[in-house]
Amino acid sequence: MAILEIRNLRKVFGSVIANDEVNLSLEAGETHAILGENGAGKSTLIKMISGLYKPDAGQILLNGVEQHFANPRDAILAGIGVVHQHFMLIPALSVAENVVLGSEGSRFLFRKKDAIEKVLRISKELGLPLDPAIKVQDLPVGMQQRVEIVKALYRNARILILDEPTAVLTPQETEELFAVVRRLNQDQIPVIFISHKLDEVREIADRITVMRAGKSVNTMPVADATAKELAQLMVGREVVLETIKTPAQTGNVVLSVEGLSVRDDRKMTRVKNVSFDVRTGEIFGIAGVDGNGQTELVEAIVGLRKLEGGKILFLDKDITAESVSGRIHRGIGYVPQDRQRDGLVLPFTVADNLILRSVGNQPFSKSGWLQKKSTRASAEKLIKEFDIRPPLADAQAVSLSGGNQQKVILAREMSREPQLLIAVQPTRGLDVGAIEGIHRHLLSLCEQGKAVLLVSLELEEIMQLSDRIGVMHAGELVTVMDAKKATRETLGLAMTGERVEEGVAP
Amino acid sequence: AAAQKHAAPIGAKFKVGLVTDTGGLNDHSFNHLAYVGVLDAHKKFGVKYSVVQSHQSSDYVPNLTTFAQEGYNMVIAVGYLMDSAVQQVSKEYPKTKFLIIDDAITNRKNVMSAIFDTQQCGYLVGVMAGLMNLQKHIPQINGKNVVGVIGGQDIPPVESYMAGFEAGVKKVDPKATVLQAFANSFTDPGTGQQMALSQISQGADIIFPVAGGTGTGVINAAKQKNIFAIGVDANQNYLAPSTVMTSALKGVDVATEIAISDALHHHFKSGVVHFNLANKGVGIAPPIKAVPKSVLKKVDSFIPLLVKGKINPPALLSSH
Amino acid sequence: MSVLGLVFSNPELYGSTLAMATPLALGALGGTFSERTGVVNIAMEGIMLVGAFFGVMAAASSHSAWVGLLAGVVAGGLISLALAWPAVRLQSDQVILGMAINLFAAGLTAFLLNTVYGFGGTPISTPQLPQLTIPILNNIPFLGAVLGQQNVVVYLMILLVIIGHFFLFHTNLGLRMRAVGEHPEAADTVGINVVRIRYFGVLIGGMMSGLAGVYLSIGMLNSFEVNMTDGRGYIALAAMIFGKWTPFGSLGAALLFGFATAVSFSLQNYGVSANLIGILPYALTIVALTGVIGRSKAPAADGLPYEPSK
Amino acid sequence: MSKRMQNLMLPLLAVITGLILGGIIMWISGYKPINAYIALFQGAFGNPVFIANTIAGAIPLILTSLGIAIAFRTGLFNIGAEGQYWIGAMVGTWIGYNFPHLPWYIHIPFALIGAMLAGGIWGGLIPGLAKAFVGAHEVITTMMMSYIAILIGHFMLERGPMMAPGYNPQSPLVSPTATLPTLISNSNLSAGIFIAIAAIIVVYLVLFHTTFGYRLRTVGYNPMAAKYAGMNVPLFTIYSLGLSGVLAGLGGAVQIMGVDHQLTDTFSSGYGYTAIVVSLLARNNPIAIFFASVFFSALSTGSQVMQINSGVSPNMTDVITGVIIFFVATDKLYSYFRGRFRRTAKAQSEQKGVSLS
Ligand SMILES: Nc1ncnc2c1ncn2[C@@H]1O[C@H](COP(=O)(O)OP(=O)(O)OP(=O)(O)O)[C@@H](O)[C@H]1O
Ligand SMILES: Nc1ncnc2c1ncn2[C@@H]1O[C@H](COP(=O)(O)OP(=O)(O)OP(=O)(O)O)[C@@H](O)[C@H]1O
Ligand SMILES: [Mg+2]
Ligand SMILES: [Mg+2]
Repeated sequence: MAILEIRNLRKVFGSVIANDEVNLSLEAGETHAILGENGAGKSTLIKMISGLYKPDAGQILLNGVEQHFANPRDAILAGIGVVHQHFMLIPALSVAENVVLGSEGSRFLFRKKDAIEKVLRISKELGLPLDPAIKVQDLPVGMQQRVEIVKALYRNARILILDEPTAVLTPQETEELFAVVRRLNQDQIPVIFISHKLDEVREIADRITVMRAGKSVNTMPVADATAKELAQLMVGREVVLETIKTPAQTGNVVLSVEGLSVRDDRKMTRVKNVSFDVRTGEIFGIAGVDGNGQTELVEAIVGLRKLEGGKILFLDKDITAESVSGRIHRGIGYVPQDRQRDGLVLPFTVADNLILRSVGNQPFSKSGWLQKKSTRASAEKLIKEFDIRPPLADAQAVSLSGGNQQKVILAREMSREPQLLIAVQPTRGLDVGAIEGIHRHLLSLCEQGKAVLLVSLELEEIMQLSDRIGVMHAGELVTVMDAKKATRETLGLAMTGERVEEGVAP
Repeated sequence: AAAQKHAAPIGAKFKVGLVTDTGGLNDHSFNHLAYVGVLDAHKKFGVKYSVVQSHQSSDYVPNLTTFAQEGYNMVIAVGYLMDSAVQQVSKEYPKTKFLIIDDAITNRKNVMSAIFDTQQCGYLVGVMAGLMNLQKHIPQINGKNVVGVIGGQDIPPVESYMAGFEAGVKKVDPKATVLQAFANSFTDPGTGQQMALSQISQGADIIFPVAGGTGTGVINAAKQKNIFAIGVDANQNYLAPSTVMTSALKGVDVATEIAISDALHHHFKSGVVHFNLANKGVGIAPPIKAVPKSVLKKVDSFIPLLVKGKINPPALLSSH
Repeated sequence: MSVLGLVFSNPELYGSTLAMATPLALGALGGTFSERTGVVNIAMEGIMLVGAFFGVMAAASSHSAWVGLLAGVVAGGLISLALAWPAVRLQSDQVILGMAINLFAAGLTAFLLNTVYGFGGTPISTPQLPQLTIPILNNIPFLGAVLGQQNVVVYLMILLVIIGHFFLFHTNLGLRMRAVGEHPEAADTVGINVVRIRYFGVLIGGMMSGLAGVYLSIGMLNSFEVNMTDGRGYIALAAMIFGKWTPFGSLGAALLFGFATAVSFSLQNYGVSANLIGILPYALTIVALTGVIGRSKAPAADGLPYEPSK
Repeated sequence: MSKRMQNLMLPLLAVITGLILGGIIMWISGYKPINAYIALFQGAFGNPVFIANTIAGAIPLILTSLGIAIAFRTGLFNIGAEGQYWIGAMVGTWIGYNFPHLPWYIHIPFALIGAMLAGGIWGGLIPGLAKAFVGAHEVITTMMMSYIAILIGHFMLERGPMMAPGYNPQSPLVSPTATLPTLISNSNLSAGIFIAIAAIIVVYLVLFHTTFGYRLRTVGYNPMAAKYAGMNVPLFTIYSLGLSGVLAGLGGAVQIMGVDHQLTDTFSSGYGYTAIVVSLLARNNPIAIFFASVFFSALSTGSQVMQINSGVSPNMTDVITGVIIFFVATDKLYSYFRGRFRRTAKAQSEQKGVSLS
């Protein structure tokens, strides 16, 4: 008998049918992947299973018994453990506090020591080392995910659900995660694994269920599924999986970074003596495990962070002391990592968001007055060009889906025709269709003879797009290699700090 | 006229409108007393009355105007803050009689200004305080020769009390220290209480609050620490019968009633009318038993001097 | 001795500091409890007034100050539900609600004062909460004068600050409250009832502000005056922020403010202008804030409505 | 219901609910609510002079709440508008009586600009700098600065440098050259209304039609994005609080120059606090602020006649106002109860279904 069975589950939000006739069965000890485009309804399904949403129709059965979860507590008690797509951790609390929160295990007093011990024990059992006393806000995302997994198992989860767990992980971390999943399977704990990444799913899953537009369209053993077929099932049309990249015609140096050192907010040196050039017509990729100084490096280049040492030259001009807006006007475009926090003003309209960095320029304003007509005209053009949906200049940014929000940012930055575009994790959490579009736009920039600095945790993406790849480790640029010669293995090795022979500093 | 005498209450057709300042009727002070005076007039003469408590200072003119417009015979404005409002409205409604408290308007035929020489009653309670302070046998008196006075705000009607008090104390006990403080509020008894405690800790054993609602806190502190307090405006002995040894009285109620009566009986006096010891417009309340006869006698001996103008206490504090 | 020497060596100054700080600390503590669960509370002023009034009313009619205390605290709790319910259930704007409660309470208490007691004020027979004398402490020379004899609510306040700290940072419920104030959705996913916790925080907060009002009316005094809080609720709000949303921080800020106020009382008696010396507490707060304290960060979800799972 | 319709209907519904509840309280305490409300309305709008006074009362509220709204729009809570209003009034008065030989067309702008600068410095420069550079919370700094301003005001009047000769703590009258003309005789309505309306238009244009306003709003909604877009966030914090103070200061000066003509201890009855409520009620929209201000002023002026005609204490107005604001904040109440009703109805029918089968 299936451990968990979902029958004809349905959930409607206003006019959006998020889930409809969803069926799923989860067997003991299996890893069951759910694949689907953005907005296919995967997270909604999980939220119903975990008691956050109440289904409008359909049944959830555990070991054949129908469940009516009134709240997440019921689901937890029934043995369902979830790692949500957006982590449900409290940054201001410690790891131990986060883990035991809500099930502290003591009557009235909070026993900190007990909590720390429990966390240490579970993390040891899983082979996921964690420091329980540290605050979650001080952890890199990969570590945060460990906390989430420990949190679920602390609550004696008998089913573990991972909603897009690998979107934030490095290949190594992904491997570690997979090891944990396999170990759980051996302990007869089944895992539901949600992802957009076909190759990962094929590596870890036993069976795959594909969702499209709120419905479960197919379930199959992993052996029977080809990538192309899966993609087609997900999107409902044929998808080009490989982006075709023509070799770059590189030219002059656009950006030159010399001996850069940067500290973080806590005065720790996070970037150490980094030097490299980016030339016209090329995509320079920076790979590395999250938290190795990429963020600080980029923030220094765009002017958000003071330098501890070194120089930044842009088009042969020293811009080390230049303000953010000065650099913007010189032609640096920037797609930040966290689109909602740093990239958009969510209550503004799409049109207003599209002029965020050029509001002071013609034709969007004239001697301080906003020119709404030009803004609108330009917005409509960009919406068409970048296929932003819904195609409404007046729609509030908050009402757009994640992928479309990302398109707005990209459209904004590209419309400024920057000499250099810095893109950090531009496709994080997006579906294949959206990724394809964004990749195309980045490549087109190069073809126009502009330069791109791409920072990504996705090795595939870096390898597919870049002309040269730099790898960062512990704040140092350990290697720079030609993308044609880079392999997963050499990059992965460099990411652990190995100096690779062939890497020649520019 | 004869017919009128037979009609039940003679004032039935006479309407009085009372406009308070923004302090409102709960001020434990002149607004409240003026209201009491109007009520008395209502009881005695049967006059009709209406009260409006001003919400903001820009309400003064509209409120005075409303009463004048609606044919009220007499409009009472409580407080010098309404000075310019009364000037303006009384000019437009020359037939309406106005009474303004604590202000001096001299150029209108239809305005009576009631000025209270509270420095006189302040002086008397000051004399009493100064003398009491020397009665070291009374348990409440500590022999340190310190008294205190706490004002609500540094404004004329408050200051005249305080200045009189200070002069009175010094008259009978030149070495006495008179502690002075302002609470900067008429509605904060908590601050009044703490200020009083502060003065008590500096040796004060008699405190005179001139601070409306803030003063209730002062009296409370005096009661707590078993020292004496002196009431203000009305007889406040009821607030703490063995603590409030006497009160400096300001006859706003009396003045109001007199003004109404005068207007009703067609001998309204315009211009400034001083209310003082001579016409019993100000005075002191009968002291409690703890005040020795000798002290009382001495205090009483100052009354004729004040009445006859042999002593003219200052209306301004010496510190200014 | 110089004037300042005289002022600072007088133990009454420190007693007065404590007395003036008490309503501020209680209000700030109340605000802390509310805001730690994520409900912005600027209604302390109004809640204090309600607590003060009903404290007097119950004390006067029952002839027991303790009944008054209880009634004031309960009234504070009840009026705070007018903040809790719409904030928690209807996702209403908490700042607007707070202002509404302040206005409503000011009007209601003044209206009731006149309707119930007329313009003469509350009955003078109203009992007052007792001053306590702490046996041993009272005999220590300087300290005794400061701490040995205070109103029972002052000691209650100190106790509540300590308990409040212990509760927030060392109990499961405290942990859950802080979690809800930081990230309600995360708390929800681990089975914490966000709605109940927020009700609880606001309610406890309201009761503490109610106690602050009780202290003003039947602790320091035995009467109610129109608008007798005189802005203390807003100062308490400042003290809460100043104290970085912690019980001890709130107490510290309240003490600083109380101290400056007490100093200003004493200095006046030495002939310094009342208005100018009155600036002292406010100026000192700004100086302390810009010089020493710096940034204070609210709980992350403070003021953000949360719609629980549906 | 369209969104625009809803924005209009909800406050109206809130007002009606507030009035009904206030009526019930009055009725319980033995007054006649209908008569009282008729008097309230008459007092606010019963004749041209009352209407003029109602509009006049709205002027300081309009100006001050425009300022508060700008701060709110930038994510800042200016709780100290009362003090900025005072400072503006103080400077306006001082300039107003000190330069009687200036022609009015210089004297009036001089006084207004002086007041605006003073308000701006008080509300903006000091709290703004403190916020921008040491992160001092603006709620505390603006509040403290406000108390300081009021105390300075009292100091100036009570035997201080601005006290007029004589006995009373009040400033001299501002000279006629600095007086805003009264528009309707016997009323408080001065040409200040044009200043208020101009301010609404200017604030509206600045906020929504200039790059400056665009940046202010950006900083307010998302300071991170503003920073990443190259905007100087601390500078805009100062601008925002500064403008807030400028408008409150202007409000104070206009009140003095149009209505009071001299500074007294009680010239403001907490406009700075009422204005917070006004801007919240108007959801920080400059145009809605006009109506909200008139509404508040109408309650205040109307309550005076309500007192005279039906004896209802003006405190009742505060009660009613509080209730109205409460219902404005709880705009979801109506849909909540509708939803509840539906849910229970549904639950009942479902139960029926079960029992039948
Ligand atoms: N709380 C909500 N209110 C309204 N609509 C919602 C809500 N949550 C989800 N939806 C809608 O339901 C649909 C399914 O969303 P869901 O989050 O389940 O997608 P998903 O498959 O997890 O997508 P992704 O890959 O981006 O995480 C979306 O179209 C979304 O618009
Ligand atoms: N909490 C919510 N409340 C209301 N609407 C929501 C909510 N969450 C999502 N939506 C709506 O759902 C739609 C889709 O959101 P979602 O982010 O799941 O899209 P998506 O299909 O994943 O898009 P993309 O592929 O571009 O990421 C958006 O239009 C958004 O307005
Ligand atoms: Mg999505
Ligand atoms: Mg999802």
